[in-house]
Amino acid sequence: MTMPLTGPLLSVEDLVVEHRTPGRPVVRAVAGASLHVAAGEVVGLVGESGCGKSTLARAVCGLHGAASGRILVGGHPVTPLGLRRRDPALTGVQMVFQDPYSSLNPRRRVGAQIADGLRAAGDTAASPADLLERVGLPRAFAGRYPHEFSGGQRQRVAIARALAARPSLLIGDEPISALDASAQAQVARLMRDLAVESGAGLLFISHDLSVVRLIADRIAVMYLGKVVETGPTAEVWADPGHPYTRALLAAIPSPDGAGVLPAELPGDVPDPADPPSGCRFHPRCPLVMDVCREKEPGFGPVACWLHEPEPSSPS
Amino acid sequence: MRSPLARFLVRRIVTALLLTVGITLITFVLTNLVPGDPVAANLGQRAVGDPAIVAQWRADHGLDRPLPQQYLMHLEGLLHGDLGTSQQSHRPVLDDLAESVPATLELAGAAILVSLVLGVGFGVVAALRRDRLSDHVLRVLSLVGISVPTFWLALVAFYVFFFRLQITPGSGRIDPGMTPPPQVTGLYTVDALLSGRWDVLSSAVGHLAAPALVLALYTIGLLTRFTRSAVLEVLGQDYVRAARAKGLPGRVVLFRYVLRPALVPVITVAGLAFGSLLSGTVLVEAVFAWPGVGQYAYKSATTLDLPAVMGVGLVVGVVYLVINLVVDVLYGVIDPRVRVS
Amino acid sequence: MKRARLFGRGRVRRLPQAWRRPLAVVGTVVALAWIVVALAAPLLAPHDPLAQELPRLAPPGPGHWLGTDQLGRDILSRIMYGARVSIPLTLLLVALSVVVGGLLGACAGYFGRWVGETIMRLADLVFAFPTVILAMVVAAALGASLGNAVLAVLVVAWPAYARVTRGLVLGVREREFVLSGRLLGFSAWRSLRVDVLPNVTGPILVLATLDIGTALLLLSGLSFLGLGAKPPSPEWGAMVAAGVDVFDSWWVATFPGLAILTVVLAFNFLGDTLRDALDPRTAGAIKERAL
Amino acid sequence: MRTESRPAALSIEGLRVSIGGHDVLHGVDLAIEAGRVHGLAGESGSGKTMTGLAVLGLLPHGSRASGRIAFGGRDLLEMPVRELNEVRGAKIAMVFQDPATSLHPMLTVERQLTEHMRHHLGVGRKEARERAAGLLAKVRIPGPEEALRRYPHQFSGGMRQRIAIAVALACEPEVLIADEPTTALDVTVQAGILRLLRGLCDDLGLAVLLVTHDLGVMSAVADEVSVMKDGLVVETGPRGQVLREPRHPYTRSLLDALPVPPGENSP
Amino acid sequence: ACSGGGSSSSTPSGAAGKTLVIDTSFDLKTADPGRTYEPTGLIVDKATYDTLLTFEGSDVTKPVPSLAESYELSSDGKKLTLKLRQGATFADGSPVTADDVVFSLTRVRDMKGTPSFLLDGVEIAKTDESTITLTSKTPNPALPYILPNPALGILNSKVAKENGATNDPNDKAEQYLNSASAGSGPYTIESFNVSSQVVLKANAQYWGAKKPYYDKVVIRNVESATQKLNVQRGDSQVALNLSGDQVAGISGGLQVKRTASAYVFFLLANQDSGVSKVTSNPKFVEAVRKGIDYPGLLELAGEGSTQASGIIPSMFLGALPPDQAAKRDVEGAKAALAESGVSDPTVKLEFPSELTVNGLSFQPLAERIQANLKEVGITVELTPAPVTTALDNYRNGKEELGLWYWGPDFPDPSNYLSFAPGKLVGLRSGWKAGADKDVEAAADKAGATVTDDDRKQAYTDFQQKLNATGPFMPLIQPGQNIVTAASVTGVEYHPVWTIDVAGLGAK
Ligand SMILES: Nc1ncnc2c1ncn2[C@@H]1O[C@H](COP(=O)(O)OP(=O)(O)OP(=O)(O)O)[C@@H](O)[C@H]1O
Ligand SMILES: Nc1ncnc2c1ncn2[C@@H]1O[C@H](COP(=O)(O)OP(=O)(O)OP(=O)(O)O)[C@@H](O)[C@H]1O
Ligand SMILES: [Mg+2]
Ligand SMILES: [Mg+2]
Repeated sequence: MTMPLTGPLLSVEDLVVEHRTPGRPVVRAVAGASLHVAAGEVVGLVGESGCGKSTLARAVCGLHGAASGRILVGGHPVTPLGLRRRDPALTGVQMVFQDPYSSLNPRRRVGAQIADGLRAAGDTAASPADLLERVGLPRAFAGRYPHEFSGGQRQRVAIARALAARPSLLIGDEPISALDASAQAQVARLMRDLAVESGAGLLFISHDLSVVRLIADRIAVMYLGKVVETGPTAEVWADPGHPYTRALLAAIPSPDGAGVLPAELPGDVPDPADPPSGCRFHPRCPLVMDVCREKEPGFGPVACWLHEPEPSSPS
Repeated sequence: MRSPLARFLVRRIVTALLLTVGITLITFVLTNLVPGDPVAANLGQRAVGDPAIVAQWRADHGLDRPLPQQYLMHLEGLLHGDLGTSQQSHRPVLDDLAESVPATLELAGAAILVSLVLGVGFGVVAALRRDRLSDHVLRVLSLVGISVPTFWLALVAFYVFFFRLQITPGSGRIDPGMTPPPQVTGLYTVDALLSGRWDVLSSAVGHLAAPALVLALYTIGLLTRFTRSAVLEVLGQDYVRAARAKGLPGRVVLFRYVLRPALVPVITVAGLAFGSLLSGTVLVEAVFAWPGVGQYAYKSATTLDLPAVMGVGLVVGVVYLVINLVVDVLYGVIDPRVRVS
Repeated sequence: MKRARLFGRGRVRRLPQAWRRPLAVVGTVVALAWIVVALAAPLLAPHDPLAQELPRLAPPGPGHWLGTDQLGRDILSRIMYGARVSIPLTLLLVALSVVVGGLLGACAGYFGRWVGETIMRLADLVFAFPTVILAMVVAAALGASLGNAVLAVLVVAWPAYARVTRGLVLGVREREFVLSGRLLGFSAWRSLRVDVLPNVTGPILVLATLDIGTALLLLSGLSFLGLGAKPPSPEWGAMVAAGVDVFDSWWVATFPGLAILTVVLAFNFLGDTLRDALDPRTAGAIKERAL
Repeated sequence: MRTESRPAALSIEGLRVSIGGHDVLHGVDLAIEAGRVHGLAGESGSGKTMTGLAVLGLLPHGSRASGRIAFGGRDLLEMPVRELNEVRGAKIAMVFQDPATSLHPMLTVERQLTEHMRHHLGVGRKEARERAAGLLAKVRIPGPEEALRRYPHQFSGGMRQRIAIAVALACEPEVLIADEPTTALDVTVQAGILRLLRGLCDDLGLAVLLVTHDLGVMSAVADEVSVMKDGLVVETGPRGQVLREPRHPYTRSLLDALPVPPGENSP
Repeated sequence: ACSGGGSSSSTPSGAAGKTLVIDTSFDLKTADPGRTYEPTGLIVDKATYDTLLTFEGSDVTKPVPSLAESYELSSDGKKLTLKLRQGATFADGSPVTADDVVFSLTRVRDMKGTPSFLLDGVEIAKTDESTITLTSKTPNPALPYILPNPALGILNSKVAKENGATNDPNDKAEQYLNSASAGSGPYTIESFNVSSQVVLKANAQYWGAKKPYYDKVVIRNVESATQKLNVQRGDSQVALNLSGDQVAGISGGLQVKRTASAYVFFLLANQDSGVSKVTSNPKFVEAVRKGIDYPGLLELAGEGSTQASGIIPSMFLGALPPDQAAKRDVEGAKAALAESGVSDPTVKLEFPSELTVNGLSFQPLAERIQANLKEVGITVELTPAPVTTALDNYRNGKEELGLWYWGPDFPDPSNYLSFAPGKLVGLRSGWKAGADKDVEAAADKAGATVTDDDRKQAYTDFQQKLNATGPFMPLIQPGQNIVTAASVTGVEYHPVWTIDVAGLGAK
């Protein structure tokens, strides 16, 4: 595995993020996850619902404080967003959210909202219409209100607004899952193309592995607050290392008309407030060993005792 | 092992107690803002002229101390169950309240009972007959209900029913000359029932009817509206559709599947409505000469009877606390998610 | 929840439908009529509302359609002039409540923490107290006058707005466009102003419309108790109170009461329809307010 | 390739539905056979759910339906509510999209499983309870006896959907309408539910109408596939044919939009 | 359905359990005679306590014996000797003794309660077991007229002392005396609530010749408007506070007793220039006096009311004849206003907002005065306030203009000397001692005269001077309208205790 000499654009090390609700046990939504995104690289983050993908993404943007661990963007530590303006050094991280209906302010024209992005980047040359054009929408749409757009179009506007801020890292938190099947692939491709074109990194979160496979250079699989496997998409797809990744891939039904039932993974994602001991996956793992029940595999790129690295090479 | 419900209740009680302290503080501050000197209000004309007596009176009532200390004294008294002595009636405020509070509770209780029965009933009917004539009629009527000025309605009702039609009895809680039933709860209807005094019971119910209905009109309107929208909301839920898909008869679906969840917001509103009933009593009690806490509050507030006003504040706080607890417990009874989890 | 929204939400497009509802039409017509009466009272009123020259306690009849009061003043004229007292004051009161409660609630919702806690606990305190009794004590403390009555009602009215606004702000605060704004470098204030507040005003205005009735009831209730309007102001609540003394002359109390009823009803009709039309979900937020 | 062997358990002919004066279905034709899974695909808003609801007479307030829904020789649309109630749950059952909302949050699982059983089958409390435990075991809920006493919120999403399926199966219906039963679930959980449905269909000879917008799911379990667009069925046929050689351009466009080209094999 | 519990059960003449229901707007603080001063309290105490002397019916010109058999006033007017009646007993059967009398009267004086002024400067002594002497330093010819005041009711001193009665302001007996009575009157207190109702029951062992007629008397706190409805429906038998307007429409089968009451409504204009530069101007006062439409006010007060020509009500010795009453003169008022040098004056008129006197509210009067003075060119701003707050300002002499009433503490003109400069009411209008020597002298003279004719002359003179230059404008004496069921007998209005419950019977 090679790493750019300059160091990764985004590096998340042993990140722990907790949700505290009064009267309830602390939910450790991200429990020591590590992740890297290089400039110009597209990383797909996949995992089951509730495994902590959104929480991780929000932490990277500073929308959530970290309980421990480190988040560096371009070498700059991410600080939680308070009442004051966001640190200008951090406006290089922008996010596109899941719900196209709440990702735009219904009371403002989309042009004005895109202009906010331009202002954040100090960009006086470009106009909102230019950005609309880049995401494939007519220039004239800048004067419209969000309710005049379809879901897919809104998501394009949201992307345009994020891009206007000239991000070095773009995060998409399931940006396509609320869209019609026909729009999903289009929007995903658009996001990838625009990010790569502008030299930014893209962290693309989805539970839809087929889309991730289509656009991601690298894939990171998350399970119950931890990244259990990372690797180049094709490699992971062809030869998933972690039993969870395997199960995940096998569960995708393919629309080939062959009538093959997907493979089932028994059980559900455990409660992050009360995770199992040892390897977090062991209660559902078909290949569980004794060591899995006791010790957590704290290594990568495949965090599984089956893939324990040779003790010689510390990275 | 403390269940989540118990923990929840403990938290609510603590909050409510803090609120009560807050209420006493507010009433204390407010009553001290009132222009006018309680000394003049409470001492005889001549005595006011005698500085020694005034000073003595002030000292007796702790009015010579700084305000914070007066407040602490007041709180300390509360802890010992001493609400002070009313400057107007010269009786312990507790005794005054013991007389007036049951009267108001009887009135407000009757009103809330009527409102719950009628309001929920109308609301359910309106929701089930949505967009039909009966729904429209009920909606308009419920709006009228919440729009009528209570004080005016009380007057009109009194004039029409008592004076013109002569179907309701006059002022007070029972017929004059009738001896109240032996005090157990202080609610004449209940006490009469307990002691088997049927004449008193019928008299008490008769006297209660008009003011309670006047008072209830607003809450009936309110509850009709909320029940209607709550039932409609529940009717739109998947689990109701699922229940209907199971082929259960409409009655079963309504009573087992719809009403229960619909009651959750209705209970909240009913709890709040009880508070508004207590407010309404101030206006209604005056017209019907009902010897309740509303009249007492009005009289105390206008005569600057500090201990009495603070006593009323406290009672009201406690009633609020109790209602909140009742509402919370009902939540737990209705919704297992509060109980278990 | 992968596909949360089944249908688009055409808030704006549904508004005109509101006007197709008869209740809204009745409400609007009556409210407008009252506003016209208030504005044109000097032209419409047959008599000087303060002149005490007519026969006393004359029943409704030609000459004075709604009769005269104890002092020989024309009740119809007084009611018309009363609209100039009650309606603007009520509107002012509601506006003040919206501003005070809305701002406090927005701060509580957006900034959370101790600011919010303090504000909301204060609101709880006021909520724990029956409105009329609290308003009564406040009015008694400040002295009887309409201005003070408005203040007294304001004291009891703002928490409802604070609560609702806070609830709405809490909801909107987590909406993704607000977060996007923050990510683009909006300060908290700008975010509140640009992204949050405009998106909570709709429901709050609906609540305010619904609240006009309640506010008028409360204000006139205070006047009825003698804690509001000063004589000889033709305030409706005070007029009802004057009718108490002369029970037999039913017209003295009846007509001002009907005036209150119609105004309150008109605004309730309006508010009800607006609420249905704008967003059925705010019903939940509004239920916080009883009386 | 269509086999005309068995008679349709349920057939929908020319179903039209309008809601509030707005037409949403313009004449839907569908036939569902016993022992087979009939997949109904189509984009959002095409009327899949409305078709399913129309069968049970559960259309939203203000709807009108016309056409014919034949079941056991009778037209369900013509049936009075009382008789329709005898069909609902007993002969035709339905599973909804979101298990989090389709189970009543305030009633125990036992209650929800046995109430209609006792109503339709006239069995006693005890027997109903035993049957319920058996059903839960059948849909593979661990500790069925104990699970009966719990409330829906104490189960995970996948388990809730299994319970919802158990509820639907309680009276041994002939037809099961499943409206996107897996959309709210994760893929790994979805696989289990699909297997369960397929098994039930094969073992009990149930006729299943499976509504979904996921062509992968369709391909995995459906025997027949119908594709809807704008309130009309545009194409019907055996799974292999519709997914591999679609006749209607709309079906083709659906397939083209998929991120992974059809035919390409998973690892 | 709810009509069953109606009012039928309280027929007054039913054979068993005769109950009388009296409706009145409560002005009640206590039933302790030593503290009582309010009208409702006086009704209660009149029925439950006997006094040394009393009045017969409504005749207040001659005190008659009660617990005292006879009385004698020394010729210098300083010493009153009373002979106690033998055989009078308290409700518990114990005899009324001279010690009880001394204790009761001393208690009133020294406890400094509201009525203590009645005995200011009076020495109370027992000469023997049946003789009491009351000695004053200055001539006190009013004393026999004061003694009938129910506040001077005689307590059973033993019972009272057992319950905390003392002879100083630390007295603690009030609470007890509010729950039970310790007097010798025809009725005893069964229950007592200052805000809702008082129930009296007959004293079966009453010593007097005239036994109580009713077994039970319920005195309820009812707004005057409601009183009318109640009495018309037969829900009550006596309504005490109906205004003239309310009585006007009264119908069928009821008796109406109309008399002018002894209450005098008056307007005061503050003479303290620190309080108001305007009202302390004598010409301004004149303008107000001339500007008021007295018949117009009378109209509001309704039938039975009369214009007050002076501060002393018409039924008392020394009252001014009606022809000396002030008259309206708008031109004169305007002229006076012009002379006063204040232009477009605006003054505040304070009055108690919720108080009614015999069903008459202050507000319509104030509104009419406001309208009257507007014609003169004086802008009056009305500032109603709850009694307590208003009283506070009034008693402290802080009101610019005040609308108040005076009810006699005892039916003697000397009570009205309080209106002189430097005296109780005089001070309330900022009229300090020495502000008007002339009036002061007239007052002093009136206070010191003893014989009736001289007193009449002196009080007339005092009032004429007061009307000419004083800050008070007597307005009206509202009617006292007592409405009763046809069956009730013995209804008499009394200026001090309104009505003697024990005097009521039934046909
Ligand atoms: N505000 C919150 N308070 C408490 N717990 C939370 C909060 N937000 C998320 N969680 C919990 O944290 C865990 C991770 O949530 P997160 O939203 O990050 O998951 P996710 O992977 O994004 O899931 P999905 O695919 O459903 O979006 C879940 O168990 C969730 O219940
Ligand atoms: N309650 C309703 N009131 C009015 N129109 C409705 C209602 N429910 C559905 N519709 C309309 O009916 C049409 C068909 O909706 P339906 O829910 O059947 O679509 P669907 O194919 O199930 O879509 P999805 O895949 O989103 O579930 C849509 O145009 C929708 O807008
Ligand atoms: Mg997420
Ligand atoms: Mg659907």
